[in-house]
Amino acid sequence: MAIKCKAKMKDGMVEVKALMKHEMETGLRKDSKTGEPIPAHHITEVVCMHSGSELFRCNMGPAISKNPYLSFTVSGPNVGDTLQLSYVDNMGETDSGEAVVK
Amino acid sequence: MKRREFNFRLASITGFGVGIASGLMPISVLANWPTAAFDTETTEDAANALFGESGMIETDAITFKAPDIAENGRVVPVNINVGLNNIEEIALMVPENPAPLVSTFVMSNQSNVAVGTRIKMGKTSPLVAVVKADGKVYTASSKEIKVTIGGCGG
Amino acid sequence: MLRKYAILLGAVMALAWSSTYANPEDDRMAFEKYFTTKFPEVPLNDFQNGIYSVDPVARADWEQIEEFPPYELAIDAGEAEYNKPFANGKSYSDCFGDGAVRGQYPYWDSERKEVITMELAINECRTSNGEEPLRWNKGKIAELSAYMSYISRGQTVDVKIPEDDPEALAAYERGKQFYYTKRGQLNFSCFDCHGTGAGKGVRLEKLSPALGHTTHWPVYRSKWGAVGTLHRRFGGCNRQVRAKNFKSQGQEYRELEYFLTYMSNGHELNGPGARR
Amino acid sequence: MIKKTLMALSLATAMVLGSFGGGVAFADEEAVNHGKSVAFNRQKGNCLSCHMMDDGDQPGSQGPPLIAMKLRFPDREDLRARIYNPLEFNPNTIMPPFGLHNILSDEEIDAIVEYLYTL
Repeated sequence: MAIKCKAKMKDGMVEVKALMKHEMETGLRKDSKTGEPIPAHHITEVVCMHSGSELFRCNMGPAISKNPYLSFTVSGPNVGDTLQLSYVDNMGETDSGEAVVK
Repeated sequence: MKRREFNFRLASITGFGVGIASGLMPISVLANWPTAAFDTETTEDAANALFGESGMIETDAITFKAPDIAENGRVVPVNINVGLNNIEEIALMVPENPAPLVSTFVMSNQSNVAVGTRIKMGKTSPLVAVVKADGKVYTASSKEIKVTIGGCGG
Repeated sequence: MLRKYAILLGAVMALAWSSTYANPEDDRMAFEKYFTTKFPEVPLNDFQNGIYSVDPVARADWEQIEEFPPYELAIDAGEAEYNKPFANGKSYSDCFGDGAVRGQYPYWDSERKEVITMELAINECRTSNGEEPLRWNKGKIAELSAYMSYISRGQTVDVKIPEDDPEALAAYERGKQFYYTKRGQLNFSCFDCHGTGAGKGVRLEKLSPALGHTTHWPVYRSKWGAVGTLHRRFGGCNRQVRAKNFKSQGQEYRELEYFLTYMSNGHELNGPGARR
Repeated sequence: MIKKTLMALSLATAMVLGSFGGGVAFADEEAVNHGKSVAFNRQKGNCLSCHMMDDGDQPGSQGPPLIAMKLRFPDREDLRARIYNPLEFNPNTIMPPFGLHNILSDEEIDAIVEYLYTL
């Protein structure tokens, strides 16, 4: 499952929107059957790369909603450029996705 | 708090391993997640952990778009507009959450940016943004967002 | 014993209601009029947005979610599943063509003498091709349903009750009776909350009007953190009023869906949806 | 599962209390406080779901605000009956029959009446 992302040029800035599939478990909940605490499992970092360098980064805590949504505007990329997004979570799992600026 | 640090250390290690093995992950993903800031219990401590204790400037150049009443505290859409120059980092906080720091958005010297995400809110609270721009630290807070109590007792 | 009495009372009232109106089309027009009278400021085609048609505060929240709705992941997953061949080499397209078929469901099958919903048809497509049926409420079936609903957007709800088959009308009537019967320890009928109570708050949550209720399913509910089917929601409502739950895709809920979808005839399909 | 247990528990409590009949005497203030807590409890009266009342946070708007109750319902038994089985007064009401359907025990309904009379 890849990160779903869209990038659009708007008023000279690139607007990037991304949706990720992730539980974003806070570590504060308990299993309703066993009563055992459910370990925290959440994305920690999302990075957007453009032409080999970092354009934007988001550090996420467990208070980001399940299936995280992220949007940001940045200047730099041009229409037709490809942006790469990737995340890593606190268990070391990763995922990535791409968007071409429209 | 200990557990979270442990988790994170574990993550750093395994994350590194997975990244190298799959060859997919950019090296920059492995930079430090601000553990200390995410572990604090007040917005002030979180801001200090992120940007140092040099004091914050109140500004109306930071504006929020968020619902008056959150339909569901699990998913509260939040947008922040920052009308400042040379923005380096934006921190989003919910003072009434057990750990106020929700996320930080890091960029290099951008101007007039907007960021948005969806967040969990345990109870009714305003939002606070702390922004590092042009070497200074700015802050603003939103109006209160009411988190609804479920109606059906079930 | 007393509870049974109350349920009976509810059933009697429901019958009283049904005898007031002679046929489904009269029912539908009375149903529509109830809501257009109650919410005169809401354009008829906005009712398919459920609670957001009558609650501007919640609507602002929802519109922000709709900028990149969480069900998009489910649509993608559903599309991938739809195009994956079965073990026998066939696929869903052998049953549903391009898959844009939401507008054809639910329908009355005069040979089988039962209501066929899209989710039922999805599983029957699987089993007739030697695949295991999917679980009804969430997961793959909701994702397939989300994809098929998405590509069916813009179709018009047009449930038919074949006049030459009195058993179709009887199924509709049973669905209608279910809808108006007070049930459960809390003694609510579907209409109590989504008719009488529509637009008013339980705590600060406004209750959605029933007109247009079926157009946007399946739905990604923030509460579920995933897409779920209409019958999953029926079950949730029944549990909330502390009533007996019925099996998803059993006769009761299929006939309820038949009635309730008929009530939204003429409305545009706009699923999948995002809700609190 | 938990819900079922809770319901069974509250039913059991109701039965125990019921079997002691009127033998349990509360001091007024105690009864009022008890009534308020039952009224506000989401698994019990959950009155705030539909009614604006007292200092309750985020009240609903399905039913009328609960104010001046003593004035509006001078007959205590009448008010009690409207909670026990509101269908008796209006067969179409959406208010649950709290006594008839064992949502609340007799003792809990008495305590709520006690509390409502302070509003």
